[in-house]
Amino acid sequence: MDLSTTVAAILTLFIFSFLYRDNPFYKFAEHLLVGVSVGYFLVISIDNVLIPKLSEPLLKRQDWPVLVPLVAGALILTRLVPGWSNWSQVSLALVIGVGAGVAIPATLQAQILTQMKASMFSLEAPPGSSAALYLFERSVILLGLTSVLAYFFFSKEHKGWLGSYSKLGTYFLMIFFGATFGYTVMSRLSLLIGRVQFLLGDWIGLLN
Amino acid sequence: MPLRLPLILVSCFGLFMLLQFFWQATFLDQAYGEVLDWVQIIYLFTLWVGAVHLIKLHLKKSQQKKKEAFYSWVTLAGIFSMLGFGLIGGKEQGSLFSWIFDNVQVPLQATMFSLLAFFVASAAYRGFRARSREALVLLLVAGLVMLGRVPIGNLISEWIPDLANWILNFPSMAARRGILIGIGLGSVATALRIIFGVERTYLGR
Amino acid sequence: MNRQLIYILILAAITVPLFLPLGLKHRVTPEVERFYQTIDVLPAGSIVLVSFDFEASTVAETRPLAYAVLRHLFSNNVSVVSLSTLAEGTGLGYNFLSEITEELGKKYGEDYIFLGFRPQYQATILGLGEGFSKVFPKDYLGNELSSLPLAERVKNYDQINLIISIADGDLPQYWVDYAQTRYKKPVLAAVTAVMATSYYPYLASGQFSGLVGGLKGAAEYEVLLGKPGLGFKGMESQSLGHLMIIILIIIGNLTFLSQKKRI
Amino acid sequence: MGLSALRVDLLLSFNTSRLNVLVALLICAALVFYFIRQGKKRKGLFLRPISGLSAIEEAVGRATEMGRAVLYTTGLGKMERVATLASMNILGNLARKVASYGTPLIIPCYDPVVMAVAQEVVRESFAKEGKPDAYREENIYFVTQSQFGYAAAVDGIMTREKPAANLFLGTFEAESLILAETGNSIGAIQIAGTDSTIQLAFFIVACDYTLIGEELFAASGYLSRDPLVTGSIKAQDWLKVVIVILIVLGVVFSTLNLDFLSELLSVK
Repeated sequence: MDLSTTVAAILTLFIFSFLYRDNPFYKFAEHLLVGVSVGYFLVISIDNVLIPKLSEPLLKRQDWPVLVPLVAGALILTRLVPGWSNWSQVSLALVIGVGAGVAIPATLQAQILTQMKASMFSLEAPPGSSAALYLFERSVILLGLTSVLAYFFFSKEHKGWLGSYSKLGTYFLMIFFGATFGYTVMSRLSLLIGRVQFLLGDWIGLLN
Repeated sequence: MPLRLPLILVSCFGLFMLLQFFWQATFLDQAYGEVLDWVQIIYLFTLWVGAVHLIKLHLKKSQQKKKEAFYSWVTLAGIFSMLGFGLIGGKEQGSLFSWIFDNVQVPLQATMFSLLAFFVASAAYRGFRARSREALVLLLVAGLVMLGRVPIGNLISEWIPDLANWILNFPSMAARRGILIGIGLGSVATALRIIFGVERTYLGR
Repeated sequence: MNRQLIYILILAAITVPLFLPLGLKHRVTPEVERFYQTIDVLPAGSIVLVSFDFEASTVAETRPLAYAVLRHLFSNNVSVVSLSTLAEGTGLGYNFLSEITEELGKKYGEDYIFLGFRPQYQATILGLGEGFSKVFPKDYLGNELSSLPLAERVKNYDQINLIISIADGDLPQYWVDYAQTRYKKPVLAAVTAVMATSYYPYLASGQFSGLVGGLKGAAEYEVLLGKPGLGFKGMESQSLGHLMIIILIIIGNLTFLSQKKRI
Repeated sequence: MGLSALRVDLLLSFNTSRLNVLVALLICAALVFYFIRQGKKRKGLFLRPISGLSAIEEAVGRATEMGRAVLYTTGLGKMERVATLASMNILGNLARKVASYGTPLIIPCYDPVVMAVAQEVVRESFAKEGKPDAYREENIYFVTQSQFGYAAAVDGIMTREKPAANLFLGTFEAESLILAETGNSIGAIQIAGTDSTIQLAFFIVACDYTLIGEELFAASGYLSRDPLVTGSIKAQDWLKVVIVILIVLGVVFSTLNLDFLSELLSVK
């Protein structure tokens, strides 16, 4: 029950007060959070990124190429000046261009080609595993993958065989969203368990 | 400032980074490393612009006479006290900066998201309906996975955790692989449109 | 039932079991087993890159995951080079590292170093491939990298045996997309439960060598480490919480069906 | 080997192990730019009607019959997010129906920039329907930038105005639960569309109809006829067909344990 945990506990209760209804305590806690997080980000980004990457190379070691990103960064700040903001598009273009350039091969290889390769398995069961189960599992993967791709197919009406095949895709999607629903509930409850453990354990000390 | 300049820059840098994946050459590596460094620093400035926008917003609101002004003072106090303590007092263990982070920021952030457990519970009763066959399948799988993933499921019967595990590793994985490939194709198409100057929405019409 | 009554129900379902631990036993799933084995087979003295890719909002899940992974690495005498791609993850990662290394008596600079925060994950992940000291001239506390013996042994990914992403979002996928495709390093993912289902295709294709999901995954990992911890303690509340949600959905749907018949 | 002859000894060295990615890239680029050009020439390509859009039309019709409002929100997304842009296209089309039927349209906004764009889109649609004076700017307003504050505020609007139809199209996070739950309690028809996997799992069971991920973008392309969007979707459809064929061939060859095809795709 020391000062630090008491401060944290009171702020925790301020946020929980939103469950009754939106009230001044909740608004205070939320605005404090917004402020502290922005202040925290500024300190980390100045102390851990700006100084070692910009000010020290420039001031201490006079390594002039650092001027290029500094100027490009300054152009971004023109967004804060109403009339000048389209100068920032020069620097934004550099970030967006590089982002797109590196994303293409990475996405193609890791998200498309490798996933395709992983689906090109042999239907012959490896020795020692039950052939029927192995074959059933492989066909579930192939059916699930291809029917979901059929669901997201927009060039042809979903009628006839394509209609029923994309309907199968809908059910595979529902299985995935069902699993995600279950895991998301698990995640949300863990967050609340963490707070209750803090309040009852660390603050009041009821839990051993 | 002509629209042409950003478009030329996007194409040049985009193509350079794209081709660098396929052609490895010594002088390319040097330039490649530099460009990555620039992007990191420029991106940092975009995050600062967001922070300064927020500060300007709350400065403006704090001058208004409404009772909302008090809350803007709270936000501004949070920003400048953290900034002051952090840059002056340092950020090691035991500093005032790390005390506020551990005892104000983390508990508030964690509690804010723990509210979701309450919202899920109330939505479970008042919102989630098996209004169609698809929604019924979703809820059944969700229930099975929720039971299968906790020890109680194991007590009820042996096959619940096994079935939950099987669903995660086969049908759910297959559907997610289909979604991944779909999203992958979409992002490659968008990136191609950006590099070849066909896509301009990010510059604003 | 109005909202506030339901809130009290779920709060009770989570709080009661905290006072009567039922000591339910856990079965370890294969994906956690593979995560554990990938670390266990590492020879002592190998170097692992650990990235804290989460925000403070999910600390209730990421703390147990980080504790379990770091305890396992350090008790196997594996050296850890760590960083964070998100601002809040930096402070939390620094705290977790300090607590675990103090508990196991590990020395900063030799057994582990913490490089700190870098924004823009593409530039960070690809930049590390060109050179760690280029992306991080200094570490989180401002020490020159050249003054740290462990940092001297790491130039780029070639000296790294394994990449572990502890995350509450998409970062594990980006470590595969950008680090694995170019530099062929194995990647392990310890993620919040919300993200777990989205990563099974990466596990099935072998891009992830292991996957630990949520508080449940942390509890299983603690069973393998033979040392019950934060994950283990929450499991009874998790069980009763899940039952309560399922009951609420069933009752909700029964009233929904009965109303439909009456109209 | 032919490729080594190609290598320029001076500086550049093509990394032959990445040839497979280059070939995949060329195929993608060829299809994307071919269909975009087709789209520009023939003013829009055929895209199947998206069933979500007919659900939206039906919802607006029902709101008109009951003489109650339609509530529309694009969620928390900034203006440059793809999901927000797609939502604006759908809003433009919806606003024309609302203008012709004379149904009130309420749009509480989370982001001031998004609010300005929404006002512009709706004003334009009302003008196109020949009803510029029926446009009510006061119904499209900025609420707050606090996630749960926004959800609480929109709940208040729902319980006060009792809209007959709620449309959640754009970027949503955890607050989507509160919105969908309150919408249910006032008996409104609810249609959602987002690209966030987690919220989709909740929307599907909390709303009457849900546009899943790519469907939201296809719906916006279907309505706007924009050659960039429709061209890309057609190209992606063709690529999906190629991928399915390659996978089936790969399985056949692997079963006959000839794995030259799957080797082609490997990361070396």
